[in-house]
Amino acid sequence: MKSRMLMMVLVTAAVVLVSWLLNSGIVSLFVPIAMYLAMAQGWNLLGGYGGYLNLGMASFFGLGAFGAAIAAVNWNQSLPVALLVGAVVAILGGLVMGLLSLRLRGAFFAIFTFVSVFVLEAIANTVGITHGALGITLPTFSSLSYNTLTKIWFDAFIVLGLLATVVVWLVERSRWGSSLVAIKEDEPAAEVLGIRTMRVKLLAFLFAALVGGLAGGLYAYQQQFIYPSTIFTDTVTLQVVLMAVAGGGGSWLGPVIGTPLVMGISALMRLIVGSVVVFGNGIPAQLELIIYGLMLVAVGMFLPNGLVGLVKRWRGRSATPAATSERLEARGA
Amino acid sequence: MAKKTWLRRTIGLLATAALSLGVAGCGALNSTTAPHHQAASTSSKAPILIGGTLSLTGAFADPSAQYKMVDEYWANQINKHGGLLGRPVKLIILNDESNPSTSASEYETLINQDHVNLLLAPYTTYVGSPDVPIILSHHMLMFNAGFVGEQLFDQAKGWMVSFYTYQDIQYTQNFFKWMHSLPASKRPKTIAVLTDQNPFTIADLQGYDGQGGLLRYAKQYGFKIVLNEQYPAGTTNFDSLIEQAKLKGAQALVALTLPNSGFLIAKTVYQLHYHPMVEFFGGSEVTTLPNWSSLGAAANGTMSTTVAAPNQHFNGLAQIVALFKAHGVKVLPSYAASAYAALQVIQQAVTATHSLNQEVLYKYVHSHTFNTAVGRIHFAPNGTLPNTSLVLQYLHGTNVVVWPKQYATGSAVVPMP
Amino acid sequence: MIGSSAPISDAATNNTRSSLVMDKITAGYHADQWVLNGVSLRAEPERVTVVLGPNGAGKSTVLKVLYGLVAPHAGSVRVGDQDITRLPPEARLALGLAYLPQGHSVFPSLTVQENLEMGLWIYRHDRARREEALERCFAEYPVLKDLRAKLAGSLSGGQQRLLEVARLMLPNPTVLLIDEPSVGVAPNLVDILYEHIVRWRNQGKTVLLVDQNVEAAVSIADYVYTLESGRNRLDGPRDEFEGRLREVVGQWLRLDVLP
Amino acid sequence: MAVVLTTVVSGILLGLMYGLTGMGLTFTMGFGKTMNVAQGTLIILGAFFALTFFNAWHLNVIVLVILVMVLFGVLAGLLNLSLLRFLRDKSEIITLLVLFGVAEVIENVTSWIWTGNLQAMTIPTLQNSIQWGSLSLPKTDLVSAAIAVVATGVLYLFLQYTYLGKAIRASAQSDLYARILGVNTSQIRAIIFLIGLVLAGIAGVTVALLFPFAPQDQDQWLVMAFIVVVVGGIDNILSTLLAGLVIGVAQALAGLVVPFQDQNLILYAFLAIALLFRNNQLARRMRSL
Repeated sequence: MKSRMLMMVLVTAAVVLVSWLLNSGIVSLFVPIAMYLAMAQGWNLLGGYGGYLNLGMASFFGLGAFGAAIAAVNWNQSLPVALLVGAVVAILGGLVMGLLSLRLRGAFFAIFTFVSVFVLEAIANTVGITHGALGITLPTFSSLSYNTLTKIWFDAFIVLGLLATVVVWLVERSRWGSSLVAIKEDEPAAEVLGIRTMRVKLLAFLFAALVGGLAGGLYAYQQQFIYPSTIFTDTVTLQVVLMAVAGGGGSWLGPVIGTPLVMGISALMRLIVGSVVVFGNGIPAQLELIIYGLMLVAVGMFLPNGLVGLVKRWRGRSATPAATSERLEARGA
Repeated sequence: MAKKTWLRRTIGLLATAALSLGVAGCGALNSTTAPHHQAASTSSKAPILIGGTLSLTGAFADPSAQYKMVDEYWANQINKHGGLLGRPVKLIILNDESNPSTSASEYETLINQDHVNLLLAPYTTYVGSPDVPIILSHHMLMFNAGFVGEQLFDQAKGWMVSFYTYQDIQYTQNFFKWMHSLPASKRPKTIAVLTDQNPFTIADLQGYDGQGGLLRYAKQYGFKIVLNEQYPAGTTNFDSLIEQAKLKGAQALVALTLPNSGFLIAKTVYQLHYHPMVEFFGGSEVTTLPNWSSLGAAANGTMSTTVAAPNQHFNGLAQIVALFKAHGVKVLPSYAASAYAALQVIQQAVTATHSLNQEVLYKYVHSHTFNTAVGRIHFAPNGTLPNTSLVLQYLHGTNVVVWPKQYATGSAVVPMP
Repeated sequence: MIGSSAPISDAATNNTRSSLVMDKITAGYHADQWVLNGVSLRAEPERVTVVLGPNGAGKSTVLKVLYGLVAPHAGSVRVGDQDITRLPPEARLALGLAYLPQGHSVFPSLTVQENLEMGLWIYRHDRARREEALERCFAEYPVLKDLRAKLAGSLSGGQQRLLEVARLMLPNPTVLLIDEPSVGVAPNLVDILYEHIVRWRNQGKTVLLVDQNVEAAVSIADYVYTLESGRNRLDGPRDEFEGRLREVVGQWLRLDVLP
Repeated sequence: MAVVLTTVVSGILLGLMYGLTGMGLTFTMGFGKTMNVAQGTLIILGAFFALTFFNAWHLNVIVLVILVMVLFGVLAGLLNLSLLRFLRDKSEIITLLVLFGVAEVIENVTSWIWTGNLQAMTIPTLQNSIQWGSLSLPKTDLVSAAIAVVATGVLYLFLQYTYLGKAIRASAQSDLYARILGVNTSQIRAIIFLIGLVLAGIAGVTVALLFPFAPQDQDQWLVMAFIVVVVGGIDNILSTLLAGLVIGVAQALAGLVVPFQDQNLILYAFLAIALLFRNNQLARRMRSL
């Protein structure tokens, strides 16, 4: 166990180191990948392992962003304190949302979390503390060059992403992880087995809130200017879900594969569409998003367990429901 | 777990990470390496690269498509006549998907990978604002025909020059001047203001200090605000607001809107038989939108602003009007003239200085006057232009310029028909 | 002596018209763990055939395969001379099969009348037949006629059971597949059903009953099959089981249900 | 007083239309156990169909509705053949992911064909209002409310009194028990999906009648449909219509009582309350989803 943790630290250190050797222009391309890796991993516990379709990642992201921005601007706090405030706000939001919604099953949980994004947008647009629809401009770090800042943001996001990955990896091997899987397979049965389902789900939901909140806080600093409708937007949520599911929800490796893959493909498509356009009567730009949509469809139809599932199938390893419940019983859950 | 598995797993992880980074990296680089090589070559035939992003998909797809049309028209014209400095011009317009962070990362690509020579701005403040620190850090001049925002221009310290003849805060300035110029008997005294909850329209209402924008102009020109309400984006029912405006006896209705609520407000005003003397839309130039006419009678008499109207005989304006006519767009959109003006200034500055050096161009554009499709322009130190917006009234399917007087093509119908 | 899962001989009866045969059926969800592994059995008219087995032996899956709710991986199902292995439930209904699932299968927010009409879904295009069947039903169960405008969910347990039985018999089936009548149902309601089963047998129908209530089921059985882990174990006529019921069942099935 | 009256009446008329936007979703969720997140884009697509037919042939509203219904029927058939058949045994998350993909495709095909421009459909004969005392009743609002009421009524009668309608209700309560009685439930699901889509199309016509619209507006209508479904529940289409009406009136009145900008908050607060009250009922119902 220790050696693996060491390995994770080494990998993180290596990635951080590499980022300082590269051109900041290239690093800037990876900033969103690192951010979404963290978010997808945050989503993964409840969404991937627990099978609860959380469509509210943008809510946590936005609470974190506005929490940090308010702390930084209204209360003149330093960056670490602001990030902490953002995380706390996101967790409190997660607690309220979780207590309200985690008793709902299936589609209604999804609807609740989906609508929460719009509710928070409406609140942020209206209350004074967020400066309403006018948005908040965060303090700049004028002593640092833009290039240096780009690398710092990348490193911050990637460290967050890798930490989240480690947590998910640990949870996967814990009783908490097995309980989540049991909930996904058969929640009433899990209850009968004595799993305190509400607590298990709530903790996973709060993990999503924590990671989403931290990512949002960092994003606010990175963007410098945020306002409600840029932050509370369902595209953030959908990206997160796609990345996690395409890679393989319910596996710590899923988001690690899915995030760069999805972001890479969409960057590629943007450039293809963009460059073809230059030669005259280009292909319509909508094609790019049509392909994106078809990708969602294809993943759902052919890769229901993501790329990780595909690889597992090749190796002939299949996690059958029986296997999981056996594991659960063996643990005496 | 056996050590072997552990090792294999870790290697697997690293390989996957490397592979996926590779996929993303190549994706980002592949299609842009070609122009890069061309730019690096010393051949005098190497094209001048002009880059920028536009929202080819998403919420701002349509205006963006028309920007692109102007850009491509200009590039074709230039290339037909021997290019710029004897070199062909090549446009690299990337799709930012109406998404600010996508736009930001693409400006990085344009500057770092494509090594573009000149930069155009994306469409709208929402998408463009995160690009400002990027161009500033690279000391690249941004020719901005795409968005406004007094604060952003201050932040850019002159590295961004505007081709809009008014900024967000000034949206309603000339409208109030025009109202003030009306004879007392025809002048509304009370106004109702409806404002979309969007940073841009809020700035339009109250500036950045809470007292600027419309609030200041109304006070300055002596109009009384009897109703001042904000509404959330996506509002579907304006009936109660319009009824209140009626009830409070507002003689003028000023709506600071984005296009969609602008349509709905105009429709509601008509349906609820509210007859203000003046119905003005500030915040987006709704009356120059392609489908404003589809509102039928509800559109008649509504007012808005624009940067240039065909009758102004500005340099190149007629060509742009003809271009849009050829594409079946009858009313010239505001941004088309701005888009063309940006390219005209590029052309004039590059030709005059014989240089693509950003510092040289910076000095030149800030010290000269340019003859463009939005008029003879001279930039303020922060890169903005003095407010020379035109006030329009939409009458029987056409936009009549009613202010300022020297460009007026007709007189306003007050009270509105 | 009790036979052991011998192949079923056609000589057993001349009446093959409505006999139901399951031949070496393999079925389930995962290739490595089939629920049924080559199960064969046969149910004859004028007999109650009972399938017994411990939990997870695959008893209910037998009925689902027979009725077309689970597609078998291998093997065949025949009714009379006709191979029905691949037919959907609708077609099996038309051939005279009917299935009574476990628990309460009425549609609670449909009225009694509507519930009965659903029982005649396969005759939805044959109005005359439907009316005739309903009339017959109301004649047999006048209480349902009085209740017909009520929501099924508002009926008492006994009335609901009656409704289920009436609905089951509406298309006039010849082969009845009955799944765990004693699971999750009050004992008096189970008795109602057992009475019906005996009556149907006497009317010449083929009854295949899957049950956990071993004692009660065997008491009305004519022939008994036992399953264990998805395979046939022992089978034989009721007489041969009756005397040694406790011993046999206790030993083979390791069940705790017997006193 | 006149303000209150106008507000309430316009709330009622718009509210009926809101109910209609949620109807398709109620139907696919309540009866088909599928949360159709493409509802918003389908509504917008319906609006574009209506606009196109109107601009081409100046048809009257009834003909528009019928044409859109036919086209949406065909669309539902195609979607069912190509995708939905294969989704029956997939998990909820996967179904949603696929439907989000479908929504993305439809939205962008719409924007490709009709551009991202804001559109408005103005039918000259419906442009003005009927004046009734101090009350102005916009004809478009009246017509769309009537469409909502008629569509709901027809659907209600269909479900209540036809054999197919009864089978739909029966399979909504238990897919298995309906199958046991010989109902081909995968056909029933296809029909449910078709009806849900056709309802989205009809809602689209009312959107075109009442509002300016663009392909990217779909979110707004998806959220509205969700709210209507949560408030109205998924058991009964009449309560869906009622929920829309209540939401319409609440939203309109909220604009008078609180600052107008807070009206959405009132709406959401309302939603939260509805959710708390319905929590148990929904939880129970959704267990079977």
